[in-house]
Amino acid sequence: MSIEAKHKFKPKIVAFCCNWCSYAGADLAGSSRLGYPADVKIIRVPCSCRVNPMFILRAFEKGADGVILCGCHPGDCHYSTGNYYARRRMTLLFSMLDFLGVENGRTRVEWVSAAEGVKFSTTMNEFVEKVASLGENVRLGDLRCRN
Amino acid sequence: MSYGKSQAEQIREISGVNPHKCMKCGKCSASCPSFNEMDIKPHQFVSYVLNDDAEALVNSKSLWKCLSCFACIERCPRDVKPGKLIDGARQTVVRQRGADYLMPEEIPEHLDPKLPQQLLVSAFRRYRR
Amino acid sequence: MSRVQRIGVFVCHCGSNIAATVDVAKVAEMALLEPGVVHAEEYQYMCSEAGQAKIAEAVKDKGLTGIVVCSCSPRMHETTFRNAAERAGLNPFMVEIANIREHCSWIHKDKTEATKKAVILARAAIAKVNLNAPLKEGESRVTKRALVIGGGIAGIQTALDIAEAGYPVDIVEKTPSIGGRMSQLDKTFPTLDCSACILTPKMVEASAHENIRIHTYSEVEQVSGFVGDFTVDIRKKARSVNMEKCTGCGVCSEKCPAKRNASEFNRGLNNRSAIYTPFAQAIPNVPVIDRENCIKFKTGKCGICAKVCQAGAVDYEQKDEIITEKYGAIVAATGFDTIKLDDFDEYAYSQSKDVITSLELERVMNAAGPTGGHLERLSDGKEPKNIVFIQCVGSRDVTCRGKGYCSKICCMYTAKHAMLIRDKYPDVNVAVFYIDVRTPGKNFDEFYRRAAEEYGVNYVKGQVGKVAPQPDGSLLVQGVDLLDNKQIRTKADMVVLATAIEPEAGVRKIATMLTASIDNNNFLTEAHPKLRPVESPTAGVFLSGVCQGPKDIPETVAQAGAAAVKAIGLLAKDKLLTNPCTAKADELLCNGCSACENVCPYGAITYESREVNDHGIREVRRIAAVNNALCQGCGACTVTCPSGAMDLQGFSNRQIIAEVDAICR
Amino acid sequence: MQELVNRAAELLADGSVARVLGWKAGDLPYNPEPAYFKNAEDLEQFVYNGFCGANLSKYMIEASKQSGKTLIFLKPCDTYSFNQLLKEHRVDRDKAWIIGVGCHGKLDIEQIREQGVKGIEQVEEEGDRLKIQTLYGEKELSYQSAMLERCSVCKGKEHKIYDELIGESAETGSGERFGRVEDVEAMSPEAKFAFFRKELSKCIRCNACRNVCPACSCRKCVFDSNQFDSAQKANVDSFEEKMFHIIRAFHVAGRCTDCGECSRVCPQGIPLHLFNRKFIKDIDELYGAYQAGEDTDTKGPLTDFTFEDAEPGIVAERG
Repeated sequence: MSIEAKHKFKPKIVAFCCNWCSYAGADLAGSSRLGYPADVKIIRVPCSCRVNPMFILRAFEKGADGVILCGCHPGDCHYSTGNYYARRRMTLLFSMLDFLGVENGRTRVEWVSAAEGVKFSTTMNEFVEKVASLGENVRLGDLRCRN
Repeated sequence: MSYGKSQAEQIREISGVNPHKCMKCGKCSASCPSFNEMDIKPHQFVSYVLNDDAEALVNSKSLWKCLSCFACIERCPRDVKPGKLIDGARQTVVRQRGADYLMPEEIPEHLDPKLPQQLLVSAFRRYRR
Repeated sequence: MSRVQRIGVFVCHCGSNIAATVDVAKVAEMALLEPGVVHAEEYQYMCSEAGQAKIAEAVKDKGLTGIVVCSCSPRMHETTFRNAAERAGLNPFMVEIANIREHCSWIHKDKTEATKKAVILARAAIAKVNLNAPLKEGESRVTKRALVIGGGIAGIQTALDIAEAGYPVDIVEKTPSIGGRMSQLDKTFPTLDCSACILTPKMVEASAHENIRIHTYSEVEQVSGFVGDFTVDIRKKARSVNMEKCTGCGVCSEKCPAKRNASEFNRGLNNRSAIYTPFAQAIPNVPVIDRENCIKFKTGKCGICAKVCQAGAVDYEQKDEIITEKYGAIVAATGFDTIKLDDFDEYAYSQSKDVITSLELERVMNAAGPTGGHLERLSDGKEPKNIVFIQCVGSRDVTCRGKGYCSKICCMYTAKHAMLIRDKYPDVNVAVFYIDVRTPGKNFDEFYRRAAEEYGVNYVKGQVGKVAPQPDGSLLVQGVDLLDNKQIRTKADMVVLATAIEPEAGVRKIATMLTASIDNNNFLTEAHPKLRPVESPTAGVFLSGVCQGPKDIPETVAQAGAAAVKAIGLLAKDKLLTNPCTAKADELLCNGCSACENVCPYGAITYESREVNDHGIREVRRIAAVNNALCQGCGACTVTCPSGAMDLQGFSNRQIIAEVDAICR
Repeated sequence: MQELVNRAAELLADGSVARVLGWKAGDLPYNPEPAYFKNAEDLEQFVYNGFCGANLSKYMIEASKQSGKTLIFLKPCDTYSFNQLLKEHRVDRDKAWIIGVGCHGKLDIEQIREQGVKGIEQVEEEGDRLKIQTLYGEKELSYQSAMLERCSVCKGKEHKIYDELIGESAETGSGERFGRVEDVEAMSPEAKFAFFRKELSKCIRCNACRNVCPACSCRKCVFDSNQFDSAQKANVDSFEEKMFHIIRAFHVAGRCTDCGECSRVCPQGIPLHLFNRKFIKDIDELYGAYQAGEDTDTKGPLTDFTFEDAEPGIVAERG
């Protein structure tokens, strides 16, 4: 292992996945052996609409470098409408983070169905690469000088 | 006067019509009273604009055969309204000629008793602002 | 966190599926360092009987209160481990799974990395279990009776299937007879069998079935309750004829002097009397008095029907009656109507009697119809020589005049009409103007091609722009042949419009009563467009027939059966176990602002005034209440609640935050 | 002002209302404060002047629990807040007698100070001029130069809900509502971050913004409960410290009427309204113009959706 590889930045990534589509999509990625970096850790939620912006901010504050939310495709939500609410909430939250100067590559929403193992894996690979290129998340952890 | 936009794009912009919405039902051509006078038929307007072939359209006889009776606009089930496209095409031509909008005091000399009444009404509607 | 958990962690090798990439011993070792963990072990196959026995043993020996299994996806074995925990005397919801197979060992190659990740996933699950609380599946009882709203072929079929399975069913039909639209049809595609011949036996079967009660001339007035336990008020409109006494002899209708009332059944093409049975095979075969047009009701004088009725069944004093019934399941089968053509003046529908809708043509061609089945112009009774059919009248029309969707059945019935006319009247020329001919269905395209190829129906690709009635009584049709790029002006004697269909007018009111969702076109929405197509998102409400979307008869019957099966599946249960992972409002935190109510897709949240004791302050507050039988646990409400009063059991705010913290630690 | 006092006294006297919610003179000439008045005697303390920026609608939550009606004075912009509270079932319309008062824009003491005026003893409003007696003599300023920022982007002087109206208003809104938001949006991420870090670092967590905000009316704030492990526990947890303002802005998103009270009361002068306006701007642009408190029945943008809503990726796309 080269020195460079040893010191390569390993981002902490939290992925919220809805139980019905995206978590199953992640399972399919697993059973199809479609790899993605181990930096991604998945939290299972019933629906993308269960994800409170506070969870995302909490993750950043506790040291996450990127947070991704995956849910059923619009129109396919197990609960009919959950992801539509999530879509609005996340759009506004991400826009606010962008407004505060937090790099917008650290947040992402992707709709992944239970059949899209490939999409899950590519999405995670892309996202990890993006977040790794942005480096450690210092801004949300340091919005105030004081602690 | 093109501002880097193709003529077809200008037509789309002026008319506010999205030609992609056309489902090629032909209701416009079925409704058109000037169909037989036209070389390019109303339902074909859409594909000319879609294919960026505005030149053929503006040089067609049809451009000036349309009576602006609005039958196609009224009856189009997809909100495509070829009549608007033709009107947009006419305006690009008029603009290109540099002959800007007609001033109200210039209208009387253009009035020809043989002009169809509908055309006049439509012209006034269009140019009143 | 008042209670200290005693957590056991069980790490599965899954043969070599996990163990080859993850150092399972290390995961168990690291887990022991986590707060609350009192036991950790690894085993070859946790899901095996021996593995489950290990869990039971540890629960007993170590007094475990919570369990974390590090294994495959919870979608695979969560139920297995929950059941194992329950058998060992633990609450099944004290189990959490750390997915270290699909989400770890199977996708990572580096053992160090994979092990590190597995440890973190285990930590997250442990952190969550530390905050788990025992949950109990709720129970609600099931009333073993179904309600079917609508007595067309969809409703009849659903009712028959449910009744055959042994459950009582009530059909509520708003018109005087069951039968619906299908009873108005002449022949059915693609086999051309007579509609009445196949429908009437089903109507009779339904009316004779011991498990089926039919309420005709009745409407659903109010619905309350929830899955398994609906309470429904049904208004039985005054028929003015005693159902028990009437023998159905028909003398009353015959003698009734008020004969000039447009027949609903014949689409207004001919008249009926004020006391009438809609059609000969009506079920029940008991007339009703149309009070608006009855001379007795209008002027107080007449009473002829009562005089001629030998059975003494006519009862002018009868009043609307409201009955209240309990049901476990409700099936909406409210059907459709054709759209109004007021805005399509170019087809001259309002100007000429010879421009008719396809449904009107069904009546004209029917032997029991206004012309006795003889194809003739309604203006002068002459046999038409040239008939033009126009497709997509109001369908696929995104303007305010029409409907954006395809009505689906028109291509086929138009082919049917064209074929039948050409068959019976070979001299008649038939042209069909179409945009697309859509014939997906078994033997459908073959049928359409037969119309064109064997019966010589002239299919013209294009639309009709204008139909103009001529002084000579003919109709000038101006259309376009797009393939020829020619405008066509042709004379016709009759024009038939394939009018768009839309859900029956009252459906929005019914949807509101059922809290079933409905789309912009007034079609009832299915719970999932692919996987739950006959269920409404509202539990216990099922969809049958065109109320859910345009359908032909075979599709309707198939869906009716499917809806019946879903209803039977529900009725077969004595009790419903309700998902315990439901939302719960903290009454002391709730603002009563209704935000949660607004986003709940199930109408599970209502507000009530409740007295609370907020640290000594007693006051009545407006507080959210979640109906556990309706809540499906999506959590939309929890995020919309600004104060955090609304939380989701099993996925609480603190549980998820604990997972986040454990992962980011 | 006398007209308001007279009318209030009249309504108290005939028992139509049990109390009056208005402003009374503070200890300094420029800090009148919200107050209840129970009788004519109390009303001697009543003031209504350029410094009465305080939005009284939030007080109606508590007043709704009292017996009898409360007379509440609302400026045009305050009525939006009242409507929003009504929509959220927080206030009881039947318990309020609303007198819509005229408004010529409200004053900002900080703006006056910034113009070098110190030792203020008395402030007199004379048309579009302000005459200020100070320890160092008399000063004169234009009224407009001393106005609150929010008044320059006023939503209009129409009262959205009232029982009666007293007093004239003059339009003051000529400014660009989203001007400052756009300025920040145009900055580089680094500059944005530096800007907000500087501003937010001033925060002393006094909670004045939260306490004054009519939308922040939760019985118990999430920052005071343990629902999210977010309660202030002797500052051991920095979560809320850092995220307080973001979360607060998110909680009021779609409900904030842009009344500007947060910025008015902030003792540290943090432009808190920028967060709220950013959300309002996004909502307007993405989901169609929406003004919270405009009425009491339109669905709020975050409890509504359309099938065609923009994807969250739009944030990155628009740069």
